[in-house]
Amino acid sequence: ADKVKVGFVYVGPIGDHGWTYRHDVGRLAIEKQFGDKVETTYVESVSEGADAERVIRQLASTGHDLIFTTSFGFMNPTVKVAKKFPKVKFEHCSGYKRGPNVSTYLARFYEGRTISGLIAGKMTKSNVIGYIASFPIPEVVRGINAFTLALREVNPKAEVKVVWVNTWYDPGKEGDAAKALIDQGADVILQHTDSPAPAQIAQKRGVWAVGQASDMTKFAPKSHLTAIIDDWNNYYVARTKAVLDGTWKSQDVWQGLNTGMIAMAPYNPAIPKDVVALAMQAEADIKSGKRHPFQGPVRNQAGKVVIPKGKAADDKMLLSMDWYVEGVQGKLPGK
Amino acid sequence: MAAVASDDATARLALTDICKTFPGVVANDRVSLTLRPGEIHALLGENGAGKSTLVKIVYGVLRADSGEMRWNGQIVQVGSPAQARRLGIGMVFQHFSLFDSLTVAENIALGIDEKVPMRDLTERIGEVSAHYGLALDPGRHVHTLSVGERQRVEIVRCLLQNPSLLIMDEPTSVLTPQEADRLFETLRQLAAEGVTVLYISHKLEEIRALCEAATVLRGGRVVATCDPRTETARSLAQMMIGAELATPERGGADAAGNDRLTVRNLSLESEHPFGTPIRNVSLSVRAGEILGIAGVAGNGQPELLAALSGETLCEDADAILLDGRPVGRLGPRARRARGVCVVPEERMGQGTVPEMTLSENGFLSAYLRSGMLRQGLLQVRAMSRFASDIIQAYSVMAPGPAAAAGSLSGGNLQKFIIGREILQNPEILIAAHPTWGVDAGAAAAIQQALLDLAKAGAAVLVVSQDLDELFAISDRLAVICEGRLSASRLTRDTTVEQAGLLMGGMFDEAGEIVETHAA
Amino acid sequence: MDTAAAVIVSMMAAATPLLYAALGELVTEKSGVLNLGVEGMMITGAVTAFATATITGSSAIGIVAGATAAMALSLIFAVLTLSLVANQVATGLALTIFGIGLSALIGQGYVGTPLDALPKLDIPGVSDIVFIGPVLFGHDFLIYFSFVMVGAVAWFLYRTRAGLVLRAVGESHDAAHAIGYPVIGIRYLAVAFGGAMAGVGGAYLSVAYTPMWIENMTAGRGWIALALVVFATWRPGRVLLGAYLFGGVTILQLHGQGFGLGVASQILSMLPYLATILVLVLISSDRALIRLNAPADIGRVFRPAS
Amino acid sequence: MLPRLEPRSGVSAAMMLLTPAIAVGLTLIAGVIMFAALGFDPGRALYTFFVKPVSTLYGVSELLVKATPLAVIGIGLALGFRANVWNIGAEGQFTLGAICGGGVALAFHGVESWLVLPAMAVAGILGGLAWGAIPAFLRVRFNANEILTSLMLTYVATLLLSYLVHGPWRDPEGLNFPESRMFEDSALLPVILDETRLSIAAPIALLIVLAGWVVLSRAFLGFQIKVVGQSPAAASYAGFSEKRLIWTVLCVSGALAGLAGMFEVSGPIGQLHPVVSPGYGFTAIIVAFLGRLHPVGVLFAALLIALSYLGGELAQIELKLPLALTGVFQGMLLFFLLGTDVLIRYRIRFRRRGARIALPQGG
Ligand SMILES: Nc1ncnc2c1ncn2[C@@H]1O[C@H](COP(=O)(O)OP(=O)(O)OP(=O)(O)O)[C@@H](O)[C@H]1O
Ligand SMILES: Nc1ncnc2c1ncn2[C@@H]1O[C@H](COP(=O)(O)OP(=O)(O)OP(=O)(O)O)[C@@H](O)[C@H]1O
Ligand SMILES: [Mg+2]
Ligand SMILES: [Mg+2]
Repeated sequence: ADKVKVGFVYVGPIGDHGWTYRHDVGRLAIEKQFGDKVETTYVESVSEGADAERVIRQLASTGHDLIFTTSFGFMNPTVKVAKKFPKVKFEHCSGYKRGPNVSTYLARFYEGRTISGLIAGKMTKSNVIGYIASFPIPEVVRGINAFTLALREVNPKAEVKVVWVNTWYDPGKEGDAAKALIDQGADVILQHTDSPAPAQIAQKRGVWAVGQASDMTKFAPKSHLTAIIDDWNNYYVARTKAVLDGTWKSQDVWQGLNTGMIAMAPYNPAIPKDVVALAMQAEADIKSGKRHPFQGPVRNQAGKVVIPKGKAADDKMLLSMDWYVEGVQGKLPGK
Repeated sequence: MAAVASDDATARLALTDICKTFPGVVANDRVSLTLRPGEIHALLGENGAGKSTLVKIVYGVLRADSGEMRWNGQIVQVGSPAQARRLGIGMVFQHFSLFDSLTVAENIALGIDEKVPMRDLTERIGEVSAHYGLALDPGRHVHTLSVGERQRVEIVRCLLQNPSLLIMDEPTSVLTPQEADRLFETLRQLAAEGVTVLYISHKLEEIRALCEAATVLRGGRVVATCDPRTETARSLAQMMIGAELATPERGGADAAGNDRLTVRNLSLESEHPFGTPIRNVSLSVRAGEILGIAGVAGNGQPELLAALSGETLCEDADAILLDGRPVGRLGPRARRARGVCVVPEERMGQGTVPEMTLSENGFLSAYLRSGMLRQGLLQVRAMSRFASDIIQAYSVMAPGPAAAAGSLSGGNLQKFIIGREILQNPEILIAAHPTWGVDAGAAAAIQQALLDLAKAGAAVLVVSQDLDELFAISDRLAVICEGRLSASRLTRDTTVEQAGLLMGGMFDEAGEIVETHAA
Repeated sequence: MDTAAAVIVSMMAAATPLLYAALGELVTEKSGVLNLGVEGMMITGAVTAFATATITGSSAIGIVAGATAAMALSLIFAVLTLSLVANQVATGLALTIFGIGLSALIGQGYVGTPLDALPKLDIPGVSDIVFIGPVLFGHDFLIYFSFVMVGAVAWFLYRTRAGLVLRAVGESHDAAHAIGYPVIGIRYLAVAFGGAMAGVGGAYLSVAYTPMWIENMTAGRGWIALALVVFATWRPGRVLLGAYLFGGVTILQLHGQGFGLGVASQILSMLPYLATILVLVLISSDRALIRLNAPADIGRVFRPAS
Repeated sequence: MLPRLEPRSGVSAAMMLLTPAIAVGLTLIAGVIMFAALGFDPGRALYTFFVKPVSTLYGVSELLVKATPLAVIGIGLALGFRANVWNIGAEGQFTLGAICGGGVALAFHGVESWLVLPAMAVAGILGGLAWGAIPAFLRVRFNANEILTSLMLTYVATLLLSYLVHGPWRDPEGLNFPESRMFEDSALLPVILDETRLSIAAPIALLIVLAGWVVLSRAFLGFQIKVVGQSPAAASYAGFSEKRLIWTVLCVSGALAGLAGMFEVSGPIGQLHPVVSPGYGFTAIIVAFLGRLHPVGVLFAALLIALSYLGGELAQIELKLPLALTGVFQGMLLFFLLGTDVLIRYRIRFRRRGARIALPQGG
């Protein structure tokens, strides 16, 4: 048979060392796995405006069988093009609109935030954690909240300071935000942005950092506690295989530690053994479903119980989360 | 036309068969010229005859296409102005080569090649200024200087290099008679010290008074050499244009009618940060007369002209009256609609847009003339007809209405502007420096046009630095100095000396001459 | 470190790349040339510096290489605009497109590679003095060198003959040509200097500020640098002021968020831009100052008759 | 034998038309060398860049979709640049147009009326106009340089849009994701070619080009703009108010950019997003200059630049050519286009210097 052609639409350059870079690693995994049975294509730095639809359509009309569109802003264009090309399979990352030939998929990054929260709670001395956030969207807010809940579980006195940088990656600005947070007393820096700059700054200033998207250890070997790694390889390989086998079906996938769609980078040897044990246990519990990152009771900033005791947040609530839990300082922008 | 060989031996500079072509123009056509040490030599010619081109070749700004240049008997090729300066050639440019935002000292430092520390330079500027009577303040920024002062900067810059040849391209168009006299003193002093002066000017009387030899160019060729002291201004002019020169004819001067344009106690800050404010100026111009306003450049003429044309609005509408009605708050367009036409100071860039065609430039100030503008759209055919009319009526040498204004020579452009304004049948014409830098033939034509206009009943106000011109055409004369205007006097009752005093600011609150020099 | 000192220290680092690029552009503009390609030159400088530093293991060589590469790019601009009299605005923009593409091409193999940061000047004891210690000491040499460059550019422009000639060329190329200065040659040098400085600014980002290579890592700083030259009314001292003001407000708004200022972060992020406009408005009313400092012939084509 | 530039006596009309062809020719040659050196099939690469994108009707329609905002903005900028008004903030004015036009669409959500679109257009125009009027005001009143103010306002506009779609204007059914509702049909531009995204924006853009042409070549306003740009003193002498013209061109170019922004969100995008422009406002500056500030030139430049973007995308898809190479290639194309323009006013002469002049001695 003909080769299966797999196309990717990226929002950034593959050289961003973050979001897009990780997706491209996934693409290469497909090539590695299936060799000449597949051909992969990517278009990088596609603007989320009018260009997206054209690029997706170009891919669809040039014989691609499976197209991954890897940014939220590609959701509507993907759905639109999918209607015109019913034989082509589409996979949209991070959105919520599906169709007979449109799947959605996303990783439960917040599970990794829970692990980071436990470690940070144990490692902080100042009880101030700095959190560099990109844009006030549910995914980022969810991460902040999951982190804060775990943090205060082990260290009720700890608080989280959030700085929004309004960019996914601008190393200079991310670094500046890290400096500002450290200057305000933070001794662990979290980031929901892509570049290793915050980790570098943390190391320079002698505080801890948790990386994002890739293992950033080599950028800050001393400070890098761990990182939440995006790992799309298995998913991309599986979906390609489904197309090869003719078993592809539209689905909604939101996977976390259990399938390895996210993974924790190696823990820094400087983390005490008991803390590592705590983290590993939490990892195992989340995988097994014993632990839910949003297990009630969860209070919001006003102290009101939002998730009652004995219940956990459902996916709908998680997907649209736009409030802070207790322990996060400051107001959520736009609220 | 080879130079005489025996001359060459003693000559400081000998040019043989210099040729220079610009696309479409032969600017210099086998020009030969010999200059002796200590000689003041005039270079004459109409606008565009090739004078500036020739001296730029000598100074190394331009390269000749062919020809030979000998300096003190040696064949040389001057590749750059720096090389020319090293040989001992200095030049004062027709269009000043000064930098407005730099100081006098910095400007001078730029024009000399040795590296002199600023402090020493300031000292040397002082010495040279004192020696030749050219007062200068080294610390001032050039844009704060009057045109006359700027020229001093250029001259001092040359003199600091101890040149043995000094080239001056139209230096006196901006000086008072007294200042011009002082410059001539300086030049004679230099000549006596052995310096050769090559002097370009359209002012033939000056040349007769100053120069001992003259070379006349026409169309890029040498057409005559003579001793100007034995010629008349008229004969010199005829050599330049190669034809009879018409003298302006005055009409009945006493036929003046009612006040058309009146200015009452006008005071105005300059819009330009370093301009001259206008102080309490009053004047009136009557129908059928020409009022001349003399004055050295930089004494508020641009500000006064801007106020009269409406480019600057007055605080008070009553400060300017047209036929008794206040117009001080009206802009140029509204004043044009009331019959005011203006010939501006700068012909290139103000009076015309160099890149635009003559049609468009005709339209520039005459857009209110019926037929050229309809419903916000330009009427191309009417514009072209208007430009053709100007070209014909004022014998403008131009290929046609589609020629770019920038391609015209200065004199022809000036004739075009004058024609454009006069063909609008102005009731009041305000003309600034109508013949500045214009050759004798064109100047005569322009002056005649102004006289004819007044004769036909228009009120004409001429602002000029050329006293000869004002004496030739104006009925009454007033002088502007440091933003103040003297009372007007009948021209025929005024002497050049009196005018000179007024130009030096020797008048009181009432605008009358103060004869005694204050202690 | 107390907060004030901390803000100042962060501000210095944030301002330094802007300062280098803007100082270079200032010299270019003073000679009468407007090069809008600063972003493209900066990013090329950044990637070249990073790659070279990685290969050679020397940040210093990297910085020199970054400056050289950006200078080479600026020479393309110079050939087009000075020798071939192309439009400067358009050519500068084209240079930015070209530079961004070129940098991505060069940088392909360097994404995700760490690099040691530039060493800092650390004087034990002295660096610990309250406020003064951190503000005056403990920076990398490029920060100190940026001050040297501000002084050097001011000294060059206002105290040396060559600087005088450069200003003269920018003020009136016709007059400068008439007196005999090689206008185009001088402008080539000024453009090259501007390129080299933009390269150093880019190199600062990739080897000192955040030692890494990531595509588009200059993130619009070249544009800010261009704006700062106008803001500074073409005076070196004011470029310093402008870069520090811009860097300062950027850092302050981040601090403001950290302190829990209840304003949307997008609104806070607007502050550096609004502050720059505000200050520009305040200083622009003095027309005489601008007239004295703005190069009158900026952006105009010069082609000598010869 | 040194090549020298020698000024022509006027502009060469032949070269006006010929230089773009020469530039494209040179780009092709350089492209062949570059692609071959990097191991790509040059013939296929060039075909993919310049021909493939427009080999189908759909491709042509997409070319027009992409060129429309560039042309509309470019016309406005060309007017401004002619008057020496350096509006480099069209990107911000475009964004404001999108915000205001989109805001109207959201406000009339659920209202089915033919009035919605005109109201959006008016709002978009006013939004862009307002964003252009700020630099105009600051320049006229405070003498503040519009290069800086318009550029800074671009960042402010982008952040404002981000604020709105992340906050107050979020789609209430959108799970708090950063985007507005999809616009209703009544708020979408009618498509004029089935199965494509080609909307009435394209013919309107063509009308704007024509209007720009009439304004610049025939209208009194255009005349005033040219005079003020070429000789401010002449403009003042003629009685054309520079201040009024600054206001006019900044408002017009802002309004056109705003209209383009409104076209973009009510056309191909169909909602408000944090990102509405892939840098149209900046690209349009190049378009304006490549078009030699002439409306017809702007039209062709917009098409050429749009083609180079489409070609870049296809080259990634079909040839696996990295995007970086597209940038380099585009840069080269622009360099050649700008560089060959010299031939309009100059001719190249090969001539030995000083052939007939005596050799230097001493001095
Ligand atoms: N750079 C140039 N390019 C093209 N033509 C030129 C150039 N410079 C001078 N010309 C032309 O050469 C001729 C001689 O000009 P030049 O300036 O030498 O005249 P001039 O005698 O000094 O005139 P004026 O009395 O007006 O100063 C004119 O026709 C002029 O238009
Ligand atoms: N015209 C000049 N002549 C000599 N030196 C100068 C001149 N202008 C500036 N300098 C020197 O260069 C230094 C920096 O120059 P710059 O023009 O940036 O000054 P500044 O500090 O911005 O001053 P200002 O407040 O006047 O704008 C000044 O401190 C001064 O020593
Ligand atoms: Mg001359
Ligand atoms: Mg003359």
